[in-house]
Amino acid sequence: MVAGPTPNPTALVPGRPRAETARRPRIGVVKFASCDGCQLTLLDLEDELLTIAERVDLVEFAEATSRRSAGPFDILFVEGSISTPEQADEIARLRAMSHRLVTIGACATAGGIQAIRNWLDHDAIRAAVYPRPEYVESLAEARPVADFVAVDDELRGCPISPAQLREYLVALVTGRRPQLPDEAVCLECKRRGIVCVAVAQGIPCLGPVTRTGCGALCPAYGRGCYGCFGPRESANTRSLAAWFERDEGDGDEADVGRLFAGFTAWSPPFRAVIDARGGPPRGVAMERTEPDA
Amino acid sequence: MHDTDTIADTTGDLEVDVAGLTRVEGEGSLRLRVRDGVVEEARLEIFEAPRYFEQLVVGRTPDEVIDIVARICGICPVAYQMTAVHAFEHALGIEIDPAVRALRRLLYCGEWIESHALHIYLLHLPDFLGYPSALDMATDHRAAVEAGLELKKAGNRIVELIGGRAIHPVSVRVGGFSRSFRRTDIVALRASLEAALATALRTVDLVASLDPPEFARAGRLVALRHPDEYPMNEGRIVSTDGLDLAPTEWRSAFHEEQVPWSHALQARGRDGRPYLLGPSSRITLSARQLHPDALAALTRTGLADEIAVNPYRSIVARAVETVDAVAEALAIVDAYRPSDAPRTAWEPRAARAAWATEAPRGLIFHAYELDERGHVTHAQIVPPTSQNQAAIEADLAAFAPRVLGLPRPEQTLRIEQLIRSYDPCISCATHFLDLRVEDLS
Amino acid sequence: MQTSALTTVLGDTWFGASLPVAARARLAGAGALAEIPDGTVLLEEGRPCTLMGILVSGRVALRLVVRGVGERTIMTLEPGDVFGWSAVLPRALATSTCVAVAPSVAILFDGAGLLTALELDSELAAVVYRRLLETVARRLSATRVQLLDVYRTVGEPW
Amino acid sequence: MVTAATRFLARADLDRLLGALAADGRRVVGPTVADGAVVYDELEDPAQLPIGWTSETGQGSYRVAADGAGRAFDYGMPLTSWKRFTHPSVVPLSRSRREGNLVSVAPVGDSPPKLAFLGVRACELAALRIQERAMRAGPVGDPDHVARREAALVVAVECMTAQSTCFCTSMGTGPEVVPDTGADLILSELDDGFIVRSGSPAGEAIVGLLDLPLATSDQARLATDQVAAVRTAIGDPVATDGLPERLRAALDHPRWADVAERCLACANCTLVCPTCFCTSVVVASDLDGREARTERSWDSCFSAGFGRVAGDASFRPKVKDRYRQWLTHKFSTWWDQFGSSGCVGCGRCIAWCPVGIDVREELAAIAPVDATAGPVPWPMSPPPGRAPAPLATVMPAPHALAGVSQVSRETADTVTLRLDVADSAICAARPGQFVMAEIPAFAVPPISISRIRPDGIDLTIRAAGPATQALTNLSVGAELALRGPYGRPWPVDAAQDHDVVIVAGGIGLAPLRPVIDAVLADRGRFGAVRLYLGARTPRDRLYVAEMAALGGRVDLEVAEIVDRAGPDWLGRVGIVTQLFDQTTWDGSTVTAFVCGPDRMMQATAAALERRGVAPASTWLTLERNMACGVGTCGRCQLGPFFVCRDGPVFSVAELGTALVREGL
Repeated sequence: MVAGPTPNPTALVPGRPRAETARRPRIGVVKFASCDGCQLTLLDLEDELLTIAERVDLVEFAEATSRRSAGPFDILFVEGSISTPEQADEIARLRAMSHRLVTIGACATAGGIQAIRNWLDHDAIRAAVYPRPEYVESLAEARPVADFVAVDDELRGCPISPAQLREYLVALVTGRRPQLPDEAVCLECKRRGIVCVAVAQGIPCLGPVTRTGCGALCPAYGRGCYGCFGPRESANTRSLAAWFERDEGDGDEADVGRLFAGFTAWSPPFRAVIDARGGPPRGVAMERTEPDA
Repeated sequence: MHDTDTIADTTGDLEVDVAGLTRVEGEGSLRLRVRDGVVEEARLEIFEAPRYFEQLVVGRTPDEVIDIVARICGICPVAYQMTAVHAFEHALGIEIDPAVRALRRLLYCGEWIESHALHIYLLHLPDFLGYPSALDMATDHRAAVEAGLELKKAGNRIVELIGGRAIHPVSVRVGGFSRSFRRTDIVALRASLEAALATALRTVDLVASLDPPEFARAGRLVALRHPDEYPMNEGRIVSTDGLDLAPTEWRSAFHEEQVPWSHALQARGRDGRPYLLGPSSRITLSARQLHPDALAALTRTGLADEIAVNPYRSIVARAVETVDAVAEALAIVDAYRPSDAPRTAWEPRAARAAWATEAPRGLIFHAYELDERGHVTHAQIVPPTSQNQAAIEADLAAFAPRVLGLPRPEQTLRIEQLIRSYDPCISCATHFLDLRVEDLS
Repeated sequence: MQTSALTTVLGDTWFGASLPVAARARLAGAGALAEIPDGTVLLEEGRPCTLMGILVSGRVALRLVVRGVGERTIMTLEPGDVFGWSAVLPRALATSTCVAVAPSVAILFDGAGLLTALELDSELAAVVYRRLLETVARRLSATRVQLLDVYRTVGEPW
Repeated sequence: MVTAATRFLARADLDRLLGALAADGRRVVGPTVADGAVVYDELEDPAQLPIGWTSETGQGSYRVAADGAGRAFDYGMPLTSWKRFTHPSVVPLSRSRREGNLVSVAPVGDSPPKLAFLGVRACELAALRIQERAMRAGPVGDPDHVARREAALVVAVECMTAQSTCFCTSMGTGPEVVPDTGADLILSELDDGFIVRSGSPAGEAIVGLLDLPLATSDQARLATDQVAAVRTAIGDPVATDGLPERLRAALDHPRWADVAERCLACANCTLVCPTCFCTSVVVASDLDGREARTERSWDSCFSAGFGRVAGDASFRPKVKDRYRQWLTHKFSTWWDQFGSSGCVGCGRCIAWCPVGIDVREELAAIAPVDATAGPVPWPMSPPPGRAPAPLATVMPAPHALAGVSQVSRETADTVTLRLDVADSAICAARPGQFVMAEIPAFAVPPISISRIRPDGIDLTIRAAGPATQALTNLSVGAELALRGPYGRPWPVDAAQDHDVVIVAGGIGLAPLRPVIDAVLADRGRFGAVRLYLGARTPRDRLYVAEMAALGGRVDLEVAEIVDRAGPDWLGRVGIVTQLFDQTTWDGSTVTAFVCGPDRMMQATAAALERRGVAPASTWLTLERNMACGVGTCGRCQLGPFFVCRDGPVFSVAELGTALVREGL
């Protein structure tokens, strides 16, 4: 790992309430290829936002403030996947500027939905979307930050959970260990007493192989989990996929592959299932013409 | 990543770079090229990395598309979901339950409230009051910022209830919703909405009292218009110069093109003229459909005419629309009766789908082609910002000369403030390019 | 010292205790009791291993030199333990430096002499080699535990 | 036993039964159809019952259907079990504050609602008994569970329908509901109504209110025949004779790896299980860590975090280990802990497994009847020193506040806190016991007591995580909250008239220091006393001055050794066993007390055995991720033991292979 400087060692003494530390930790929030939703989650902590802004020093957060900083940072939150050469250089620079680098959201931790293109012919899709593809500078693959630099912590989800972001910030300022369980969605689903949509309705659900954090959102809303928090530890995707395929009425092979080809498709356990089924669903990359123009 | 702003003066040439726009969604910058006091070129540059969404949805089912297009923008995911779901339902001839229609509109109201409150209080107001951010502004105006956050929260609560979470909600499905909602669920929103209505009304007075730069832009305004309601999910595409189209017919009047000095796809009228979308356009074209409370608030400001021409007044338009969205939401909550059919069954088939709705930032258009399995074979997604870009650049070129004389910081502030007044959502720019690459051919 | 007396001394040590009486006497015959002052270097790493010793009292340290780090004590020997066991291998070199770190007493054997004695007396060799092998095996497993560095601080769940 | 007449309740009068329960001040919880399944929920009127609904359960599948027949209890096992009401998925525990040096911890949790459970099946009755047993096994009971259970009135229903997933017959829990098994009322459903029997005075009172006619002998026979038919339909799918021993002997069966290929480790089986009771404690705090709340929520041996210990390592890294833990606990080690099987045969784990793993098939494959029983890794009986767990009446003592009166730095990362404690129980702690030491907003680690004084205790703490770091950062005058003392102490008295050997490795000396104190306090009771101390380097030695002083005593032998040292160190170098490998003392008269890292204790136990010390006389103390301290959270389970309750002190003989086996 690229060793980051410690601009403010005392800001992060474990076990010492922030009040006792020398000064507020310097926090940065940056984005790469993404939708802004994860950094917006910070602004969505309406009840705590102003207090948080007092406890920590938000030195870089372009979406919220015109004050800028190129570092150094005690904690740098990174949103988005790395998909251009500039971004690859920039993340390396930021890593060197950051004591702790925390990736937030499916794009930064797993490549995000845009990683679906990693299965497609880059030139073909460039040509399909842009009349002048030669001007599009992008890497052949959209990849997670951890493929480029060392990552200290990650907050999962598409988008991240406000509760987990709050927990992470609280743990940061109180100096305790954040409680970010890596267990399956099923535990939260059962704690909430939600009827299993897979067993009771035959709806394919990725809950058993997906990391908790959303509060079993989709089952609670009558849907199967679509895996936006990515694989939990020891995710047995092969067994689950095989079960969907043998399960009567739950669709053909393509549909099982389709199930995993979502917002964390590029994460190895999900990728394995998709690859075993010939890649994500896709059509032929078509000419860039407006349908009825 | 954040070059400090530069100013180079050579032989009467002047280059103004506002590098790294802040308090906008996504990453962009502005470049003005000025010769002898004449703005030769104004470029809104987008660093946003391409994400190829129109390709990502190819091969997907309509319900998958609804989940995927939400990820184009974390600030207005509902706008993308709504445009897609209406396009598919219209194309497949799916009749949805009235209760579902009401909840869809309620959901959209939630996003409008959240997005407008975010822009007014956290992104734009600091410009007028002279702070780098709302967080700094809070040290002197804590009550105001807290009120703004409460307002934003009221919007988010709606999206959370109906969609499961504030960002990238999960319940919108072709034919309806993935679950049903009891009346008690929906009525639970009432208290926060009542508080929000008061806040929204105070917000109108607050932003109307601001003192913006004088500026009168020319050019046409475009928005949806609906005979009996303020335009969100439905309406015809109309303009200040008499356009009147079905929401499926966007392409007959507009198209995306590349202009020689920009590699960004920009939407323009087929006549090549830029046009402006968003709150100011909607207010100007649909004031009569505003909820009475909102219309009264607008009238009280006496700024209706100025809103039509001065982009700096868009913050007032946003505030008025926030009142409208909150009042609408309250009405929907009170009238809500659960349906027995939260989701209409449907069969996939080949079809051509298209629709337009009103995102907080303005009109958004989607078009899809489906094969016989109902899988997408072709998609076109035109977000508001890529339609506004040409107009923004035109306005910047027109406005810039009057700030060239100002001291550097104020110059930057004024220009940035102008850009922010369009609430550009650069993340939404599904196919903007990095403009630092220049085509000299 | 009389071989008989030395036999008794040998019998009181861990190494000698379980040897058959006859073997014990014959082994004692090949050795001599020595007083070793504190600090005496008995063997040097890499030099020919000319003697083997059974520690009777005191303490002997086995040391290695690590370039850039300096001298490290790998282990210390307790009474009853053996040093210089490489001496019973032909043309052997000492694998570590043996230093008395306390005034010590040991039964010392001339390497070559001991080797010959064992080659001529297979009965003696059988019991002595077995004892040596026990020593080596125990040091090997001890080394493994040390390699695990079991005392190092590892993070806790709380 | 309550002998009551068999009465008849007409179907139309069902609302009168609910009325009577309501009149008794109870909210009625019973079956109802929601989201495509029968679930237990609050009922306002009988119409909410699944009248005319049946359910079809299979491996990984559950479907409800309306069959038109007018019966209310024709469905199979619902997803939810009564556990949701007797052992809720989330229970608030405490609220704490830290203001400067001052700390306060107050338990929360309101008195439970008065409920009536309507429709409890025979197997579920058994589950309630088993769970109560676990929650009251001691040394203290779980007050929340006890209160909820006592506030509930149980209306049982005999099964009139068999599901393909049922095996209550094999587990001896049903389908018949017999009196004196915890039911206050017992219903048997017929087409036109219910046979009603009372099982307790409370039940008799309800029946009295209803003033029901006697059931006819035909009705009674019909009911008996129906349930008999269910028994026949289920058959005897699981061979339970000797199952605990057979499982125990099959710890290395290849099938564990096979099932791990299919198992998702999603934990659903444990969460739907009516007897699984494992929990974790979650801490929530405000931004400054001044205010904190703790709550307890369902956890599972299938989640990696549950078995997680030092350095994010897990005791059960492999899914194979986790499935083995669950199955062997349910069907085998549960007997050691609670004197019964942990399974009641309700079949929920089969129906709600997302990939349809069937516990009956796995048992048949892993522990077949004809299996030649291999060596059993643990004794089947409870370990010596622990009587079969009594139903505890003692509730957990409230937190005791302790004040730091002295801080001594032992090493770079270890300090000893001298604590003044008013609590008499803690000051009466015995050597080897531990306390749970809480600073608001931080996780609560178990800390061994390193000295016991009339007015308090010492804790020697190594900063190895945020919570222990926070504890080592405390300064004189600071407060912290303690729970305890917990755990089985060192059997110091068992060493009377024996030679005593104490072997300590690193921080392991801390829990042994009270043993040294106790032995020296009554030196005459013991033979030779030998103290062997190991440490990583000379700088990592604990209590240096104190140990040096002991070294000066004539009635005590002290030897120390370090793992690594430079030439300036003239002391011993090597592993701790070298200190006695070559000594000549007679092990047969020795009682040994050992504490240190696992591998050090394994090596020491082996060396002591070589020296002739009996495994039953060699005592170790284990470190596991103890969370509750009283054996009700399940986190520190090791084979048949809960380390916090049955240990942390064990003899090598008790542990058997558990000392060295991976993945337990």
